[in-house]
Amino acid sequence: MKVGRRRFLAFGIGGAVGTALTPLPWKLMDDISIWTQNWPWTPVPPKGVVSHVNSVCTLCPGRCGITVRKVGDRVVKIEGTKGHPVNDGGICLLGLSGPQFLYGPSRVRSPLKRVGKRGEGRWEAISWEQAVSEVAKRMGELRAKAEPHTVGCLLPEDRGSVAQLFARLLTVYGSPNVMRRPSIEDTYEMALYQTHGIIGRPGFDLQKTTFLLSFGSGYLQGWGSPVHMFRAHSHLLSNSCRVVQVEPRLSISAAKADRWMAVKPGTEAALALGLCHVIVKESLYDKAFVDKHCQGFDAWTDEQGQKQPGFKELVLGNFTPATTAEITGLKQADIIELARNFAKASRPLAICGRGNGSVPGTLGEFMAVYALNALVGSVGRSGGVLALPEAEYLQWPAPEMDEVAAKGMQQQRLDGAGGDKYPLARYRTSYLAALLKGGGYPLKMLLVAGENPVYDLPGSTELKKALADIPFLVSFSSFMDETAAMADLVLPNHIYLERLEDVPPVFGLPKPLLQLCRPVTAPQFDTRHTGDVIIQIARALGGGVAAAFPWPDYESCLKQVLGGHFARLHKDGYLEGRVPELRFETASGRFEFINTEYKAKPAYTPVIPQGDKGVFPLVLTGYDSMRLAGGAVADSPFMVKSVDDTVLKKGDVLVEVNPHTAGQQGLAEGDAVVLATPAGRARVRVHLSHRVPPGMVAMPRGLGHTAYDPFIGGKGVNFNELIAPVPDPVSGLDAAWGIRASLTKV
Amino acid sequence: MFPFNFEWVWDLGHMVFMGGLWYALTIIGLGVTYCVVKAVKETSEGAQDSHH
Amino acid sequence: MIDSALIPKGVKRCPTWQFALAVALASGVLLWGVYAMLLCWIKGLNQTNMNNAYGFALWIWADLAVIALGGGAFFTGLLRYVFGKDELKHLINYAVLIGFICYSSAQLILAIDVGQPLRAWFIFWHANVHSMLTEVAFCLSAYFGVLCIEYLPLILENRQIDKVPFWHNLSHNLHHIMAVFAATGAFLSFFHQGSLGGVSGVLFGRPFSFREGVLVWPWTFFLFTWSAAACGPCFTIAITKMTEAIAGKKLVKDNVIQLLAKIAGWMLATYIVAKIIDTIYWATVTAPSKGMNLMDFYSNNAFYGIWILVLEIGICGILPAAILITPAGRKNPKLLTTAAVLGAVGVCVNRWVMVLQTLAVPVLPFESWTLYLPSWQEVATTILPVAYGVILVLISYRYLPVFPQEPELNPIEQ
Amino acid sequence: MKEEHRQDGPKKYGMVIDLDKCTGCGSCMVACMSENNAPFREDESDKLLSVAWLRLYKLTNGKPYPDTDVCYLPRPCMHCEGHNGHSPCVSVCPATATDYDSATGIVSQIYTRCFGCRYCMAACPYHARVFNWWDPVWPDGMEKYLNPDVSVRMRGIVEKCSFCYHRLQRAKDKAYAEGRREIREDEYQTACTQACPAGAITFGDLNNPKHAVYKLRKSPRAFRLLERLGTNPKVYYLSSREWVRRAGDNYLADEATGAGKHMAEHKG
Repeated sequence: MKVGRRRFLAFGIGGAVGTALTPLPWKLMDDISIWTQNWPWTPVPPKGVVSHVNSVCTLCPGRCGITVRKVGDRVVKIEGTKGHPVNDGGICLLGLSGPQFLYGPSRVRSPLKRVGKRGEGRWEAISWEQAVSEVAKRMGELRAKAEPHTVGCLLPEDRGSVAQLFARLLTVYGSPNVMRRPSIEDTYEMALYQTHGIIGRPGFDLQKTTFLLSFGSGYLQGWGSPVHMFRAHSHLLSNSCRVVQVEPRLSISAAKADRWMAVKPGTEAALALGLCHVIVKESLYDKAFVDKHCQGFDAWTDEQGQKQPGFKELVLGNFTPATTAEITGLKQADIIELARNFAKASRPLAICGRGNGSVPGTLGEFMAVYALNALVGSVGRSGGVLALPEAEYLQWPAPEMDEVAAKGMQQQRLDGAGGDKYPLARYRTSYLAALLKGGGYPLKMLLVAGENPVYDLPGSTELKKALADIPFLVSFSSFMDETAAMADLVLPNHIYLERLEDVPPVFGLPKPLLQLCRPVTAPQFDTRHTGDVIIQIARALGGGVAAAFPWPDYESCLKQVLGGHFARLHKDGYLEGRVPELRFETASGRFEFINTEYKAKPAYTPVIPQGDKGVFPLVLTGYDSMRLAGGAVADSPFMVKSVDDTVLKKGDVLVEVNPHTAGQQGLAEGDAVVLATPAGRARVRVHLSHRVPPGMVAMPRGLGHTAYDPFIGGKGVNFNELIAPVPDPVSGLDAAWGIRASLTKV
Repeated sequence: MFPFNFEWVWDLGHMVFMGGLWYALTIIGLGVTYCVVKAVKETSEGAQDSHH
Repeated sequence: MIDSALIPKGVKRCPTWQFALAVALASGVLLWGVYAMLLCWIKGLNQTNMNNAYGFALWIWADLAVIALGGGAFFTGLLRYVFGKDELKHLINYAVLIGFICYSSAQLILAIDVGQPLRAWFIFWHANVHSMLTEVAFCLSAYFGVLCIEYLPLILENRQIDKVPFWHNLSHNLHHIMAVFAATGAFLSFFHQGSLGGVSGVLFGRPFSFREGVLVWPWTFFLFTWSAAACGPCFTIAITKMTEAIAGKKLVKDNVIQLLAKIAGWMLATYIVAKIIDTIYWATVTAPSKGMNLMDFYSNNAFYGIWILVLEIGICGILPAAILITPAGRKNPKLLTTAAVLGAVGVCVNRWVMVLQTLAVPVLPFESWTLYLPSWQEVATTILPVAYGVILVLISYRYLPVFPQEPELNPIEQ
Repeated sequence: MKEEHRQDGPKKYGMVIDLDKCTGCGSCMVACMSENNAPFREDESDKLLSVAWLRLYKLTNGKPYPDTDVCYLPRPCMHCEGHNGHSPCVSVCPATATDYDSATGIVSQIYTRCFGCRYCMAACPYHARVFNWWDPVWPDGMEKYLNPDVSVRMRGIVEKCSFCYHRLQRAKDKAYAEGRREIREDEYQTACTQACPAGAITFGDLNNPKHAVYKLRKSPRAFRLLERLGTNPKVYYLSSREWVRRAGDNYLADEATGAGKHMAEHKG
């Protein structure tokens, strides 16, 4: 027994020593370490031929030129195109995220038909033929019932061939209800028309400006064409130009400015008029320009023979430095100093439209800023604000409406834009939630393309409820976004990296710029160009509708309507127009401080945030950050990863609260609270910050997605759930800069 | 740790550090070898009891 | 008892069932630790609460602490074999065993701590001789070999093993030249204990732990060696006293303990003087040259308040040193044990601040303090070696003549 | 230091970041992640667990509203030169997995050599080094966009900004193929430099008087982070705001901003 055990022990030890002396353990050790260096579950990106393809990024309205780096047929990186008129090599984080969108888990991989309850997320993959015929069948039925106007269409913009194909479809079908994503462009278009009589948009000649005065515009937070604005800001800095930001919160635009004027929220227009007061009173204005090109500076007599007060009277009477200081909370001396510096600068420029421009704002404010520019002669001058007439670059054959269509088109628009109450407005999409519930007539079908209203429009909680009642909701989204998740049919579009499409001129640039988005890779999934789908739907509808769409496919349609532009666009990628000449098409043929026809004028119209002060002692306002995409395109995983831990912590969004206010409310850093507004309530956390004034709660836009994938969704709260639109009495557009709110510790 | 590793440089650091290390290892190795060899020898000579 | 053939002659041991129960209890804790260890290996270090600010945390502290505490082995060996303090032969076995447990534990913890344990041997193969950690790795491994050699004769003295002529002879031979091993061990220990101090002392990006020094060695190098030599024996005494308390009998004669306590006391006293000088120089010269005040390192949170410095230097430094160097103090059994425990705690606190507080203090002015609490997996894997140590002590005490004076102090009545 | 530049002399690649221009938009971070195959997880809000080579810090002047000011500061790896290439992290790495290249001034990291001891992370006062606490996992199909020029890092190792070293390799290969010994300034630019929409980042050879960084770093607005520690970083920052420059280093109450600036500069 003992011998056996001892022998066994000896054998064991001997064996171990013997093995250790062979190369086996050493070889094994080496092999194992090599294995750890090449773990099979750690991907090894395949090599391949490197190529670069130029195109345009259409993820946001900025439209940067992009150079896509490919390895084999894989898209590996997106870079800004050097020398491109928008971004000259720069690119933002949304643009950089393209590959994550292209291959992302939230892509809709084929046409889907809802099989579960609405929003439940149960789908059946269907063929494109079935998808098209289902839409056509529904539309056909409504048309047969002579209700074509109950079909609505919601788009990110109304320029460009796909938007105009939709508009064309609805025109020949018989619905006036084409809607566009609300933005400051709505108000800018209106203000341009009122002051210049021109249908179009302004351009800002920032490269030649010497003094930029921004009334709350987040020029470094996505306002205008974001990367273009970044370039412009750096250019201003390099040339020792001054930048002044007027804003209640210390946004990054305010922080980067030479001077931050911390006004009371919503009083920017009063400051603009107060500055006009000083400039007029001290005769610092450009007399030559005002005399030669302006109308309505002095009192005048209108066509009816009525005596009308001039702009001069308007500002001298109401906006003394003392009054302005009272309204805005600024010091009189600062107001006077700013006015003088602005007027004395060689090429000053004032811009407005808050944040990244998603809320249209008041017409009075925009006209006040226009007036300020006009006073210093910065209208239509290099370094100033330019008027870019609508570029009619697409030549469409005139559509023929049949009787049903003509009748449908005569219906009042559901949003009331252009009607008796709001004659100046073209779109009032911000009110979609209310309109769907209590508009003139029920909407029976809604086509949503390139837009995500359930997330993106104010009052999204209400809107979600209202959309649930629409009998047929069709989404053309490439991604399973919040709206697509509620749809009856999802007809996924190619994403921008997979499709050919014209890119209409970019807002804010001093020259019109037409671009062509070109496919850089083959479609990854069974998606289809929305342009093709529209044509196919029209053809399936037959009759007069089909006749308006004579093209076999979208590409031939695009080639035809672009005409001669196509070849040049195809070759160069973009076409730059000329800087427009100074020209006014108003009744007076001059720049009108006060519109002679509509009497629209520069004004400070206080926009009172919704809610009872007693119940909601604080005011909630949204802010924009480049790291979060607030629009129809969601954030990418990389963008969410880049968000500060003072903005997003685990699943909670942090709202900025002034330490003074937090002290009063007994709140400390990181406290979980319920943020309640008249529009909704949500759980958030508190971040103490001196960037906001006492009494204000600031919350980032762009979080709180409920759809998409776990990398993007389920993080924080959607600001739009807590806000509601407040109409500007003149324009009818949404002018809400905030909403009353309360914080309750949980 | 060996001169044939590619990080190896014949500099002062390596000479002092590795010199010290290999010196210590050698002493330990020789000591153990000495004890084992001696024990084997003694065992084969049957000298177990001589120690006590 | 079924294992009575294995129990050394002339000593009394508890019944087998008691022994088995104790081993089983410790094994339960051990298994918990092993489970946590496997989680760390299989799922990765996301199982811990470490992060990019705390690349070093509980484990590295535990490493530094056990190696300092295990310093009793090399220092006692040095005193016994090289400086000829012969009385210490009655304690050396236990000192070696404690050292063996500490060092094997340190290596196990390191194997869990590194992100790629399967290629951890690169530290040897691709050694960077300028890194303090390389020096630690080499000397620590080599010294662990020495500890094995020192522990081996004790195993061979087991009643049954000793019957085999070869083992008997080998044991005898090893004893015979043990001075050579002890001297080599002391040499290696000097360097790796020092290098562990160097690990934080060389971090010139971390003003809390950075120290000037001589040649390539920062002052912490010498302070760590010295403190290990001072506090290691304290730990040996403390554990011996604990063992005696649990065994319910005296195992080592007082004169042996007193000698070691006296030496440890003087080591601790001289160490603490050096440490105070180092602290004053650091607080008034080194840190201000980097733009930092002493209180920048000790404010902002209660966890790393100035109390920790008072604890380390005052309560766990000056106080035990004062007790141990005064004959009246160390002759009082309660005070002696208290001093030994305080000394051991002091070195642990020192290692804690040098690892954890180094990383907690913000260096970039716009960063803030980062605090850390270990995850249960970290705690379990840190307790694992304690359970393993308990088991090894239980087995060794039962079957090996760890305490040569035990039969004499506790004669068995026939 | 000699002013004239030898064409074949050692390069010292470095970066100048203009904080007056930097808007903290985060494009540099995402450009870096996209270029360098950074993984991402569902929750990335714990910045101390996040694998990001470039981190954006938000600095504030600490004053109450409306005197508050904020400034963002992008922090890539500083590629410290220390004293003669003795950067804080390189000398501590036990396995020679990180190295200071005296020909380029770039601190490299060999992922397959690193065994994850994290000593370098403890050594770096800038927190420029990050550990892979998790296995990198991409949602199905998303691994298609990975860049083959940069290897994907496995779990359990430390990584950091490489100054897009692979781009230097690519530029060198191209120059070699075209029979040139030197690469042009614009041929080697990091991904963050290239992407920055504000043009706030300038990259080039700090030794070469023809490169933009050479002049910029001598600006009176220039400062470096923690110069007083002797890390001798190769990333310079520009700011016209004194409080920002002061936030770049630790100062005793009575010391002027910039104390010790020259000490660190000329040591090496």
